[in-house]
Amino acid sequence: MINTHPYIPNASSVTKEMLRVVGVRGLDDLFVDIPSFPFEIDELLPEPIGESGVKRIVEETLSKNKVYGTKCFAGGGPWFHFIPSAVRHIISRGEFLTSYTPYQAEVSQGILQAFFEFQSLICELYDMEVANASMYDLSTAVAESALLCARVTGRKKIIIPACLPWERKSVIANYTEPQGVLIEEAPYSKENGGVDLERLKEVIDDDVAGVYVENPSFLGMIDNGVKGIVEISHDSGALAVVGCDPLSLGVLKPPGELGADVAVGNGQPLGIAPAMGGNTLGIMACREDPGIVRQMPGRIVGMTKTADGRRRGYVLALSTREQHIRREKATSNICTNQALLAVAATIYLSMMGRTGLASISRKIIANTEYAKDRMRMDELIEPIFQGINFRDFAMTIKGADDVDGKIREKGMVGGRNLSEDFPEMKDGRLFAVTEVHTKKEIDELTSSIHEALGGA
Amino acid sequence: MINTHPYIPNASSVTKEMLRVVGVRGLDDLFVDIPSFPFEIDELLPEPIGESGVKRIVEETLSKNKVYGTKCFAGGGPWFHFIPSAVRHIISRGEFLTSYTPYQAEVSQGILQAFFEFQSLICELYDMEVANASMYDLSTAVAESALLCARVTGRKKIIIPACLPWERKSVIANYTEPQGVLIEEAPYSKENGGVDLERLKEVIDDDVAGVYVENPSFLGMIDNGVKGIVEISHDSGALAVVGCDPLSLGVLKPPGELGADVAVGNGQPLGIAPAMGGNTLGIMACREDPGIVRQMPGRIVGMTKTADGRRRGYVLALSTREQHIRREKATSNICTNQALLAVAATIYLSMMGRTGLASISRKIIANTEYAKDRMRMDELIEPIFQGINFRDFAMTIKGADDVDGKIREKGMVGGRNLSEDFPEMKDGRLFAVTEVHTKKEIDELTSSIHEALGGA
Amino acid sequence: MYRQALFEEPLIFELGKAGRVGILLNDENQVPIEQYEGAISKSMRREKLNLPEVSQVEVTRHFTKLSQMNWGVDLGPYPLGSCTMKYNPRLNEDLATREQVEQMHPRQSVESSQGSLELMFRLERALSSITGMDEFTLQPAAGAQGELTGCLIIRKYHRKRGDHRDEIIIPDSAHGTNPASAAMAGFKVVVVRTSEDGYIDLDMLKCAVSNKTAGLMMTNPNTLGIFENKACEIAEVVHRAGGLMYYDGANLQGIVGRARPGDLGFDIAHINLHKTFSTPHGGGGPGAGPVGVKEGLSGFLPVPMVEQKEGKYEFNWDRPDSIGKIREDYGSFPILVRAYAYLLSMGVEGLKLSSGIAVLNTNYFARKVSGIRGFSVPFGNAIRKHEVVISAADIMRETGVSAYDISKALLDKGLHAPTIYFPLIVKEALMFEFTDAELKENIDLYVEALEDISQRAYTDPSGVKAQPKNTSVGRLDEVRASHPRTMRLSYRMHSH
Amino acid sequence: MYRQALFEEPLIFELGKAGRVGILLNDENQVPIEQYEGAISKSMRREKLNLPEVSQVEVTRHFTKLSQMNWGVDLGPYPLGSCTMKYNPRLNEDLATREQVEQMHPRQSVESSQGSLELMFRLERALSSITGMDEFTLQPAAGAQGELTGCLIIRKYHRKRGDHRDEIIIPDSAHGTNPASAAMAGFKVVVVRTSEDGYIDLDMLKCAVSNKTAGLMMTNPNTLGIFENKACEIAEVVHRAGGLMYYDGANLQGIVGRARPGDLGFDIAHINLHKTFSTPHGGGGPGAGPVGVKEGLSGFLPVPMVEQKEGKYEFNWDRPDSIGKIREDYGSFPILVRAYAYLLSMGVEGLKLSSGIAVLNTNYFARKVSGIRGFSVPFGNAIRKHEVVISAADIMRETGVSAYDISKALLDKGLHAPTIYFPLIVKEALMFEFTDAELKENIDLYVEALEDISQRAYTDPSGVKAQPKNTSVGRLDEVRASHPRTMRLSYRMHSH
Ligand SMILES: Cc1ncc(COP(=O)(O)O)c(C=O)c1O
Ligand SMILES: Cc1ncc(COP(=O)(O)O)c(C=O)c1O
Repeated sequence: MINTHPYIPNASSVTKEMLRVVGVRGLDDLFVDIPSFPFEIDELLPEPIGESGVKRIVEETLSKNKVYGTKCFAGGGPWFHFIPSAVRHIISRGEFLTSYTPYQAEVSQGILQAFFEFQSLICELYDMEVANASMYDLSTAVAESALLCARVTGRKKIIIPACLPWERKSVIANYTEPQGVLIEEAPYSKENGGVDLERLKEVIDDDVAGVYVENPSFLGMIDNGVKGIVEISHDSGALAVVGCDPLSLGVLKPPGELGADVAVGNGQPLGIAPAMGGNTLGIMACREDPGIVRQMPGRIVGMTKTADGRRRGYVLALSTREQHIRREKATSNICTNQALLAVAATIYLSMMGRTGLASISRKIIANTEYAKDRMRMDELIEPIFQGINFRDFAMTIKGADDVDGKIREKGMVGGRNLSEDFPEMKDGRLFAVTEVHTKKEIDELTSSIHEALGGA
Repeated sequence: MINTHPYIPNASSVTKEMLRVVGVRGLDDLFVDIPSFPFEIDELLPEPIGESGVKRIVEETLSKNKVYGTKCFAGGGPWFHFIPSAVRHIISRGEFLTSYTPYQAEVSQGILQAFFEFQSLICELYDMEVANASMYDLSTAVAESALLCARVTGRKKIIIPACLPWERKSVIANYTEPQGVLIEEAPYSKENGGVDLERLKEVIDDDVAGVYVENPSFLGMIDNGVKGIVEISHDSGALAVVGCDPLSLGVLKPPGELGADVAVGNGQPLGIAPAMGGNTLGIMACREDPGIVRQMPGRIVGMTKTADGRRRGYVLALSTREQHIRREKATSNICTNQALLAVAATIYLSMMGRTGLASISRKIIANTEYAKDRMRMDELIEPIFQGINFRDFAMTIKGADDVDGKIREKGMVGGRNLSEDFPEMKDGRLFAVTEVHTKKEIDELTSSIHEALGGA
Repeated sequence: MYRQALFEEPLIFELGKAGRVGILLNDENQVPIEQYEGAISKSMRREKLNLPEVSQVEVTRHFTKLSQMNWGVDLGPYPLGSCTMKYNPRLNEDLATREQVEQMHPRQSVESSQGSLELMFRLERALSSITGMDEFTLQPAAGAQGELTGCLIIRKYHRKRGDHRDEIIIPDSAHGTNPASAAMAGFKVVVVRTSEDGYIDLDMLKCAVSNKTAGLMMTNPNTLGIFENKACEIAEVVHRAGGLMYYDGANLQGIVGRARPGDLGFDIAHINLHKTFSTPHGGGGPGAGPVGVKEGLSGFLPVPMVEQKEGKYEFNWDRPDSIGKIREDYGSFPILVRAYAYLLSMGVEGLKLSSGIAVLNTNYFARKVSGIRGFSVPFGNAIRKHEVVISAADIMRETGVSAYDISKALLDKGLHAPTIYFPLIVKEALMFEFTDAELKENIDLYVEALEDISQRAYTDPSGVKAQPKNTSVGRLDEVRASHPRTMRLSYRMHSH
Repeated sequence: MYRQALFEEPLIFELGKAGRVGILLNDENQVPIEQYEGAISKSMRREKLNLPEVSQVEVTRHFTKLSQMNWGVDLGPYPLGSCTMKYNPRLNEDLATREQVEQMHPRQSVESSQGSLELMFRLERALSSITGMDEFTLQPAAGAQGELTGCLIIRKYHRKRGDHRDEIIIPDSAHGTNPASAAMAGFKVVVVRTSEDGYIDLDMLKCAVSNKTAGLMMTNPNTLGIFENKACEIAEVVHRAGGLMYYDGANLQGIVGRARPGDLGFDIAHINLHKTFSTPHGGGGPGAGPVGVKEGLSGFLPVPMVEQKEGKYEFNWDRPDSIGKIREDYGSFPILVRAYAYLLSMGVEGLKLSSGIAVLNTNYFARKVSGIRGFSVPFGNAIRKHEVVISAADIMRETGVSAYDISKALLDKGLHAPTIYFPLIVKEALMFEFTDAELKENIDLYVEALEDISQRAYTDPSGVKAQPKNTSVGRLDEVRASHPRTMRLSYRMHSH
């Protein structure tokens, strides 16, 4: 039995005195009310391992990973975007890292202001008035938006683009199905991959609470039809939920300008590392419509004043929407969210600023279009859709499975296999290039694909 | 010509207004008093490179390094000791990292207290009363101690062990020679590598200002004779300067107890990474003898009170010793020192604490003795000296050059070549093992050496 | 004396000047951007973007200053009950931010991700073993999402049996996420009362169960910090009625290493890795809420699951009964790395020590605080586990000083307040949880502080109500922030 | 409003309890320690070790709290003249702490250290090119050690020629390290005066040089911030007398990218990488003070030097005239990495912009401040470069408020004070250097603050003298700390 540990200060000479105050003889006496079921925990050593040993063990395990980093060109997210060093340094500061949800506003102004700035930056980016201080990820943001639409309109059907990955559809269904909210898919145009407006008009009816559309789409297509989709939705009394990549918004029209009622996004590109898909940040914002705002899920920080009216301050606002007050009638069950990553995004957006963000958007589009052009190979490699891409682009590659392997031999990871999500896209691969890729790196990718196909 | 940069905020819309206040038209007008010699800087690009590009370029260069880390067993320092993760996190905090020498004490209590704690921890460890807040490295600490001895005694000769690496001797000479202080070497015993007491007695005379001895010695030998050396020194009116590895002091008698007047050390083992030998920390401490204290070089922090006497505080003390006041009569020219690494050592020692430091010392001795025993091979591999070693140990290995290469093929770095410093130690190699090495890793080292020599 | 740092720091939008940049994107060997400038049609081009224009210097300073105006465990006690604010070891941060973690892509081959898979596999096994469950999914993003996952499993379990049960029973002391999650999974919530001695009212429970009962959600120790010693009986009642038992692991700290939900009759359990397993809260997240189930329910877990075959690890997607996905990809991987490192650092003995000292800290505090005028420890004398709920109802009645006021007065002493007004069943509740990471010295400071506040409440209540003074701002107008007329939820709403 | 954080934080020795540990050393697969317990003879064994016994939680909190009671560039302006407190880019921190930097051992083979060598080689070339020198050593630990290195080179140069010159000429405005370094290298120091217009008194210099003159050390811009426009003439005087010209690069910021010491007649120069090249000061170090020389002096540089041969980098130890070593190993490698990254981030244009804006900031400030009652800008109207020295002699005379008092009053506004009482030739000196990293907004705050302080000095001098109030402690008794009777230089001295 051990009696000291670096993380447990009172396991020391003070234990005895404290036991005396409590009036028991040993720690075990504090657990006499627990029924005893003997058990063993085989997967752990009985004794603690010291810091140096734990480091070695975990590093040994992790060393079985191969790090491709920016040599991984798989599309569909997460992505390898540039992360300013200052982001990590700031979010590692103990005052942010080791803080809890700021229930005591007076000693938590720092992170409250950071959240307020996050909300504000998201609002500017998406052209909305209200944003929450994070959802788990894009999928749950879409799912919660669907529920919001249903609550606001009292209707029970949501239209989503057919062109979403299976995971996202599955998450949405897990949130909507228990509420009796039905999901219908809007077919995509075989030509440009966007939602087919005509067919949308056919599908939509009085039961539709909301229409969800992404721009750029999951397959990276910039969709000129979003405004039309929003109009069709509004015409039939549904809300429009628009999903946008935040980095695309340095150049593309924001959801607000397109008429969206709710905007969602995947915040990972904003200064957050891919980490096996484990660092997610769901963005959710809406118009300043009291009916919608009241139905928002998640934490929202508001600006206020000190009781004496003299100074500005920040507090958690509108908590009557939330589970800790409203319980089963809450707008959502979300409690712990992705706060620190929202702070990372805040630092990222502050540092990028107006010109930085616009440059990054432009750079990504240039790199993507360049990569797509370079990758083409008559009869062997073709874009699946016609149009302009942002970061992600879908290609049909003859004998794609073989090509995947050959690229891997060159130390790269090729495109995401689309045939799993979209059987009609046999040999389809979704690639992504970002602003971190040099021309040379893009050329290396494309030439190794060409080589694999026996080309130049 | 660029007109903006992330590190230069006023290169922006405010430049113009400021130029107007100054009354010039452009930045170049501020330099009209400089004679113009046209030049080019070919080694830099004209334009700045963005963060992402700099990262890639530097990482590409650094990737040409092979990281052996703890698979490097070269002795003589620096060493791969365990570094608690918290050390880096704390010294990376902007308030420490980006601060200057604490001239304004009232806003700098944090680092002043940390320096005071550094001094205090060093004093406890070395059994001294006064320590400064760091020297550049061990060599300069020894050199400055030699000068101190000369100033205190008014004498002009310093005895150092013959058994020091050439670099250290060279540094000492560079500091002492201009002052007319002569260095003499005390021969070492061929048996145990320690300073030969009898021969020391022969060398020492009335001109000797100080005697320097190391324990453990440069070759890792624990020297039972230190107390005797100190006595011999004192008997002839010289000061005794004792150099000790700080980690050995968890178990070994400290300089103070051995009678030293001045203690020095290499602080790198205290939570500081080897970094190509570029992260050095010189330790220097002394007895509470006003004559000696007044001759100490470097910054020293003192505890004081607020002017109103109510609270404790810390300030730079005894600055009349220093160059900024005393100029050419100063005790040293040192200004910028190794402050942040002293803070690292402070955190390290705090975290290790009484029991941790003792355990680490014991562990290192056990690992060293084990490694030495395992490495022996009749007629082929023998320790150069008899005795107990701390971390470093010198072995004669038949055909050492070949063995070095073979070890390297196994992904390890073998011992430091001693024949360069000590021609008499042909085929001599100085190894080091620390507390981070597992039995298995030590066994791997020894068996690959044995293998190289055709043994089991 | 304590004083929090104060900088009157403007919003990032109020900093900066035209033309300043925080980052340069210049690089060598670039695709020429100009060539693609026309690619986006005018109708899709954005015209204005109102982001700040700030230099990197300003950004770094801004957030450094903000951070100093924020409390964290790194500064002192953070005894929020039900939140288990432990020490967050920096080793775990270093490991979780290694390249082999951060630079991994979920679409790499499993061959090239064996390290990640092995770590997830080992963590999954360890969690199963610690909780007495048979299999865990690591996917849920937090405790609440774990609850939803669990409820969806309960739903699917019954559906699959053709049994359309639609009620979940939840004690009145439960955390708000429990009813909220149950409702999101389509269930009606049936509340059972806590009896006067602090346990679930077993009689009421017996009345509440029926053939509509899909399951019961509870945490044990409950939110009063009391171990429900009739846990097995409760499980029997629910099971007999055909329901499943869901364990909210938010309070696992109280028993970890000493009792296992799986042995106590629970079928499903989530664990908040950001509580008992010491991963940082980061101001509210990210966390992770793995969900474990007993064997019969394994098939319902989200896909994919990590499995081991002949020394290799792989993802198994082929689980036909699975509820599918609850989140894209595999879970909060960097959080999982931290939790795994923590478990190695503790070992079984360490976990036991952790719950032991956490419980000792609570009872030491409870003992000391119960003698202070105006404070009481409601719901009987049972030994508390990791947390204890104090009532300030007497002080409130006698002096007008509320739990809210007391929390603010604590802040002034450099002591973060406990959770207040939760659980709802305690009036003027102050819910303290010191965790295993807190020092006796600091617990004593709380006792002294509460003594002092109590005394001042009885002598100078308005003085207490005027606190805090030493925090970076004084008491804030919380109503203003949510009132439709004064509500400012973004800079845009503020500046319009 | 500004208020620095305040925690009444005891010394680490006053924290902790018996039995607490900050680190565990337990590990798998260890050599059995017990077996070697007897190895050390009793006479060499230490008996007691009075180190703290603190948990990791306490250590982390202790130093986090201390850090909040410390000023840094990350919090705001740090206009210490002669210290060039720039922004410290975090990218450079990340690069300097990579494994390929920290985990390198100097005794690895050069083949396995090509990355380090290449980086040193490139940095060496860049520094040579920026300063107009021919070759640089990267070895010196700081500026002062660079000076010593330079002086040793001067010494050896003359010795080698059989010329035992023993005087170094230094202006009275010089930094203390210059005379101290010269003295350490065995030279007598001959001081030349600064004339009223702020330049070296050329006539006096001409009288001072002789056949004993080993060299002259100066910084340019000088410590008044004025560019010595007769630099070339000075060099000629010294050279003609047979002396060498040493450039103290501490003020390179004032001309970087626009003029090169090598072109101005200097033979030897050091650069403080922790000033002009933005590496952090870390509370006083570590820094780096590379020394460059003109071709004829290359042979004297410390060994080893990095050289390139057929695309490979190697160390050259074979330089028979070398002064040997000034420090073990090759220099502050992690600092070198930072400086190199900084240079890439700037490019030539960036360096030029940096000196341009730094000088603009100074002159903007000088212009504004010169109108404030009681402050003057002594030594003529020459355009200042990177720094300016203000005199508060008038205020002192008229109100008794000193430069010291003014510095403390600035602290109260959240503005770090400038360097005070240096250079020695200015009475009540306040030496401001804003660097290229400071914002106009903050410079304006200084102007306002000095206006306010001036006004208060003339109306309420004792009020000013009672400052600061908003810092974590009030004014400290500096005399007490150095007085033999009250001096406490360690916990041991304090507690005895
Ligand atoms: C008892 C209890 N259950 C559930 C939760 C929700 O967990 P999470 O915040 O991880 O979603 C909490 C969180 O505070 C809790 O205390
Ligand atoms: C003008 C001048 N010279 C020399 C130095 C000494 O440099 P270092 O502190 O790097 O030793 C300084 C440092 O402040 C300085 O300002």
